[in-house]
Amino acid sequence: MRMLEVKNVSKFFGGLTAVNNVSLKVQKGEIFGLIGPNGAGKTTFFNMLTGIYSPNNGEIVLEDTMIQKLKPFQIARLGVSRTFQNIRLLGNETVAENVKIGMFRKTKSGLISAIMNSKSQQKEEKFVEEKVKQTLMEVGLEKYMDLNAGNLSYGNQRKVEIARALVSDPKLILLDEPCAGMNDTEVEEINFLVKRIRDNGTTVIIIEHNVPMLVVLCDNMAVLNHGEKIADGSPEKVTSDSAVVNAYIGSEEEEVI
Amino acid sequence: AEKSEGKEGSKDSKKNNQDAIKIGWFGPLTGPTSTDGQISLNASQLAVDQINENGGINGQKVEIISVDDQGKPQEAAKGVQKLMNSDKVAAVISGAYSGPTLAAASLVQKAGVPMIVSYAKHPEATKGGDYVSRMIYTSDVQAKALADYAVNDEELKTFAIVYMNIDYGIESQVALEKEISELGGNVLVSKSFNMGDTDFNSALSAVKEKKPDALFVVAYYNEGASIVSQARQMGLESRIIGIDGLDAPKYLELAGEHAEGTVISTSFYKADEREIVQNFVKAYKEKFNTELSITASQSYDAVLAIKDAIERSSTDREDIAKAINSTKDLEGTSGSITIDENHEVVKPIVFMKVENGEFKYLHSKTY
Amino acid sequence: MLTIKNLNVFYNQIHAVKDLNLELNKGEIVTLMGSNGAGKSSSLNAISGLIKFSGSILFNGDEINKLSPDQIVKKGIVMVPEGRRIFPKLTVLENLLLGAYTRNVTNNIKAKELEEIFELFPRLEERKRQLGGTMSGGEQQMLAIGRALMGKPKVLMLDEPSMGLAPIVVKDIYETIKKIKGQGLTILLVEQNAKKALSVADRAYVIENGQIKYHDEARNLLEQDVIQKAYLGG
Amino acid sequence: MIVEQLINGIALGFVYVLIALGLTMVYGVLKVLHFAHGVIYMVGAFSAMVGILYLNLSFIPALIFALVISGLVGVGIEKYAYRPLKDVHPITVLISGVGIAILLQNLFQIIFTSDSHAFPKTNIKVHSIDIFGIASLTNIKLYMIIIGLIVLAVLYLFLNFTKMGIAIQAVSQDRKAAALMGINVNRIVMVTFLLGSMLAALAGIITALNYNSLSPAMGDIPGLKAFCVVVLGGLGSIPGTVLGGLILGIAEALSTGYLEGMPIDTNAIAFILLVAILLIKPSGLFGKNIEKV
Amino acid sequence: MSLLDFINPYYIDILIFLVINILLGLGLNLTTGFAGQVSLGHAAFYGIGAYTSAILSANYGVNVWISMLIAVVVTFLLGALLGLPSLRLRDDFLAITTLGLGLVAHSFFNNSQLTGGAYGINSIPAPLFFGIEVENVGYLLFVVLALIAAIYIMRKITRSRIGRAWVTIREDETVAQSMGINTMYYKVLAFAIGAAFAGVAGALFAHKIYFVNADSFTFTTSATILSMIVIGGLGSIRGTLLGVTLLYTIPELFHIFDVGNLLNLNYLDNYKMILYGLLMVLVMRYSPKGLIDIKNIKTKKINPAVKSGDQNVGS
Ligand SMILES: Nc1ncnc2c1ncn2[C@@H]1O[C@H](COP(=O)(O)OP(=O)(O)OP(=O)(O)O)[C@@H](O)[C@H]1O
Ligand SMILES: Nc1ncnc2c1ncn2[C@@H]1O[C@H](COP(=O)(O)OP(=O)(O)OP(=O)(O)O)[C@@H](O)[C@H]1O
Ligand SMILES: [Mg+2]
Ligand SMILES: [Mg+2]
Repeated sequence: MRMLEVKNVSKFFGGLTAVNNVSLKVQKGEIFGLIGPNGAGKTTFFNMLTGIYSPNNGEIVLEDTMIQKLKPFQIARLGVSRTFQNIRLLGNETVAENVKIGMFRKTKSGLISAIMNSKSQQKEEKFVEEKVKQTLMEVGLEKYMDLNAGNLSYGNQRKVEIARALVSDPKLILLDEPCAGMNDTEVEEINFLVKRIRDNGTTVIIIEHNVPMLVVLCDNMAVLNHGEKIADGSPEKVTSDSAVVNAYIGSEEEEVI
Repeated sequence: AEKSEGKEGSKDSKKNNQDAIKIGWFGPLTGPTSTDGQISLNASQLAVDQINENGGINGQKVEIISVDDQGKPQEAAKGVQKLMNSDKVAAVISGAYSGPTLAAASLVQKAGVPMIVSYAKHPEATKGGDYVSRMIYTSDVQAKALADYAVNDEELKTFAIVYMNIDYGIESQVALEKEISELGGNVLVSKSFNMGDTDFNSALSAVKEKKPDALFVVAYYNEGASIVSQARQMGLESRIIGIDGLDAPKYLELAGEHAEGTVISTSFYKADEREIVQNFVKAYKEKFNTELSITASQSYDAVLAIKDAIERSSTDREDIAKAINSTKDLEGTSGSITIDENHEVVKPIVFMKVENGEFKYLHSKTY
Repeated sequence: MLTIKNLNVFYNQIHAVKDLNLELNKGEIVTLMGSNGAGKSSSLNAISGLIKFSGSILFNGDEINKLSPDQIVKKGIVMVPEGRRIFPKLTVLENLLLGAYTRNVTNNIKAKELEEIFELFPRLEERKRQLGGTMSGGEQQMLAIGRALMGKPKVLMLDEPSMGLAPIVVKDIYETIKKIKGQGLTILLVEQNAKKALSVADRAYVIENGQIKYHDEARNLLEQDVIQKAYLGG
Repeated sequence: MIVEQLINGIALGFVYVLIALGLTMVYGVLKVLHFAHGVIYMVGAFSAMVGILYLNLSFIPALIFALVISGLVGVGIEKYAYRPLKDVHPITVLISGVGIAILLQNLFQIIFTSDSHAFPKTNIKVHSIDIFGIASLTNIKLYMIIIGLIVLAVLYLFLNFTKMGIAIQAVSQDRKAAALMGINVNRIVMVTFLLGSMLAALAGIITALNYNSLSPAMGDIPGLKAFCVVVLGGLGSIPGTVLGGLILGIAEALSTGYLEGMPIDTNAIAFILLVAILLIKPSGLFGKNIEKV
Repeated sequence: MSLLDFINPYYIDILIFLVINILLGLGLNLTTGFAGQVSLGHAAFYGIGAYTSAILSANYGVNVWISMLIAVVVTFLLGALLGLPSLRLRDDFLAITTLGLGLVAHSFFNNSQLTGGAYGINSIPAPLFFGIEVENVGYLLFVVLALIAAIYIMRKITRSRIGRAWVTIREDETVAQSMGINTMYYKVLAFAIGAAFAGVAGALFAHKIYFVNADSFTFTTSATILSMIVIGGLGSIRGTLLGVTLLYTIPELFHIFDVGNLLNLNYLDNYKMILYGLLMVLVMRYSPKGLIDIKNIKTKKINPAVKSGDQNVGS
């Protein structure tokens, strides 16, 4: 079953082609890996999926909805959430407040009910608090709930980001280098978390430079290079592709250690 | 003892004279227009000091209580409340521009406290009741005088007007256009500017192109001096005729040689040989060591009018108001002062011309 | 060469580095490892004079605690900061020349030094007129290292040079680090990627919650169980 | 008349350019909207007056004296009102600047009263120059344009071909990295304030000389317009600032010269223009706003 | 001073203008402090509110209560309209653009026929309550009621989901969008509500002072209000109450106690302004988050979890 289908999508910045005519398909319930050298266009690709950039041409279909012309908040409301390559938390707000923001798309109270402090608004707030607590427990951050997010370590901040994306039970979650700057043990934890997210029924697309990790984790992968897709398919197939090895992985993987 | 008290001014007279007659004053003491405010206050203070030296009003001392309106209506409103209610003044003098004066006017009318507007010209100021009257002629009267002078006396035909974009400026510009065309003259171009502007080249280029016989400068001295200087520098040779806003020593200082030949209308001139004027000029110079201007004369006369009114009635506010409204032929520094049924002043308008860096008296006439 | 004694760093209420002691000998590569937020960058920033700290830092026996960042650079301690921080609107060449900002040398010498850098990173020569901000992540990292080398440092500090880079680029960078070491520089390397770091380092310090937990020869640490578990994923 | 109005506009534009250049440079290194800049313009004019009137200097030494004083005032403002504010919301710095502006302006009002003063007599005689009979302008206006061009050329050379200039650029782009290159950031910021303040003072002196008038409030409107110019050009962009200043000067001259009966006045033209341009180009004429996500 | 002095209309006036300023400050704090949309042109909305109610009641004879209501609606709508640039512009660009809009509005007030140009609007009626003019103490009661309502509404909104959306937009717009927040809607809403507060303040001002002209709605007004709320503390209702009250009252005390005459100062008001400027610089320096944060200068809150160093789950 198709979760996402991208057809011939391109993005130009001035004279620069960041993403060039890329097509790919992601199935429901899979973990899909996206790799490629620096500047290959991976993050740009995510930005198009989430509406932050609109593609210069091509189509993006989420389940049955064309989303390439939608605004970011509209796409988010369709159930797509994401994390950012450079952590973007509200540093002066508590961890709980940060995660609450993730629930925004699931709530509705407007100006009038805010002023009236209506029943429905109170109920909604309660629901949000519970959901936030539950999600923080899932990522193991419940004890930091009331700390300012900016005071957490880098790794924990990444987890708050993931929690924020996760809290609203998205259909599709996009993770942009969730393991950057983490050591191998921390990587393992994220690994485990991603699997659990998938097992709860959310489709995952993940960008990472940690190839060994992705090989184990992903059901399918695609490789971008200079904005073009140069390979896709199963992890084994992709990582043994000679173009991929030349452009990205390098040939003598074992030598360094 | 009396004498030293007078010299000290109001600073500590408050303690000494519990039953002094209090006159409130408000005007700008800070902000860009504070020079006018300061001059106005000085002159009013001087008048009060002189009155006290000569035994007060009906034997009672007089005291000025001042508040700064910063040139803002809101501050004037608060200030006048303070004067009326905390200080319980018998009458108020506006040493302020139009905005603050108007804000204060509606309050004094409501509270029934007499007020004399010393130099603000907003037409509405005196219209809300019987408590506000004005020491300065209105823009309409001045425009009539200026048009008469230019078209009838000097036989000039074509004109340009550069006017400041405030009520006084607009009022004057509209009245000038009307009066001039009624007398058969022709206003070729009118350009407005904002208070605080320094560059008038664009407006003056437009004037120069039309080559008018005379340029009316409807401005206060700061901008007026710049306008006249820039006009001359760019080679505009028309006659320059100005309103009373130019009547200040600063105008001569700022415009320098370019001021030569400017004709202005005003209500006061220093060289007037009447004793009251000469006394005033001398005392002002002694006390404050600065040059005085029309603003000073207006504010001085405002105090005189209040004194005159109290002498003719009582210290009751309503009585004073009535008495002010019936002022007739009171001798002030700006001539013989009468207040008409519209609470406006009737007094002669003076024409002066700048010659050798000084204002020279031409003639005067009552309109 | 560089001796750090009882280094403490506070960010308001956060005690980020606690009584850190560290020693750097001439010509060696020392790596400072530790998980996220352990205090690695804070330590380097303190040495560079970028942040306030307490404790003492000796360089060739002289105290440099009180010096400002520019004075420390003049002493010969240069850092390649986390996230590269090249000047995005200056060209590659201008970026490199800024590396030599503190040194009063003739243009001829500078040109010669540039040649050396270009030998190390041929890619930079190809792109020398390009604006720094338009380079890819890996290229920017090369530029950052090249720029630091233009300062002719005696001690080079590298903060996570491999972060967010493609594996192939990481390899390149580590090749370079080895080459630089060959030229006799003293290097303090901060890395998350413990395997990589230990593969080039002579000695290693492991920092946890702002404190040094272990300190040993690199090859010894590689084998230790605790290290394996905490940093090498098993 | 159109030629004359264009020249009026260009001369006026160069005054805006001079004030705005300093503002742009300061924005570059500190990323703050320096609200006390307009006051420096005023300080410059008054210092020149004091130099001539009370120190009996002739014009050029008085000019230099004024530039030095204003430069120092600028440096002082940075040191005491801006530098202590690190890692705070930019609006905090802005308010501090507003505070300094209020303080200095009132100080000058106490010393010099709020009135206008004539600029002291100098041996520079104002006269008008005829250009082929199609326009005329005063010699000072011509100087204004020439000085503007010279300043621009010098500034361009300084920023692009001197070590200090490149260092200023480096600090504008990344303070921390600049420090790591061995650049003494505080000193660079200081130099920038010094230069920027001198430019503003120069504009103030030329204006006071040309219009033979100076007052403590003289910097208010030009200061605000300089902000407009800086933003119009794309904050921190020098070519943008130059273009923005000239556009503004010309727009004002033409609107005063040709428009009648508008429901707004000349001073508002600047901002109408600003809003219009920003709505088309949200980061100003020369601004780049690449937000990398 | 006797008790009677305190119901002196002068003191009542001081309080009324204080409350009006607080209302202004609250509105700006909502737009700038809570939603992060820096506005240097708040006086425009103050003016629009004042002129709308003034023109309707003085020139068209509309009942004052109704004209005030209309003024609030008009400022709300114009606030939304003038907030539109915030959709395209950020931070400093927005700050200067709003500064510009403020000056354009001032220029409009001062030149347009509609607003009486430089003459302003005169003879604005006071509101009537069962046929009696609401003045002095009555008016004070009325403005205080308006203030209480405003504070209540502001608290409720800022603590709701809308407040959360604003904070997110303030801190990171991209994140806000990605979390499903319609940033356009909420930014415009922040401007509109902030403007409506200013509209209330403006209308109250007009019917208090009976005369409006452009002088009351200058850049200085905007800058002063902004200073007051920043000095009080952005994003804090109590901060606004504190900041406005303090900065408003200090100069007033100079007048009440006639300091100028006591100290024999000629330029008293300049000294007052110097003090004011100095205060701004010092507060920003020693308590950059405003006076409301002043307790944090000495006693930094110590967070036990952090202090114990137990912060790395990973290790
Ligand atoms: N807003 C933008 N404006 C101009 N160029 C951009 C913009 N965003 C991205 N680019 C350029 O597009 C190209 C692709 O960038 P992108 O961030 O998508 O790479 P990436 O694959 O995520 O790389 P990395 O692994 O380093 O994160 C790069 O050359 C980048 O500089
Ligand atoms: N500017 C700052 N303000 C407040 N806390 C900070 C700041 N910088 C760092 N910290 C905190 O100090 C601690 C150490 O941070 P540091 O950046 O030195 O860690 P690190 O070892 O370099 O981590 P990483 O591997 O993630 O780069 C962390 O808890 C971090 O949250
Ligand atoms: Mg990326
Ligand atoms: Mg680090």
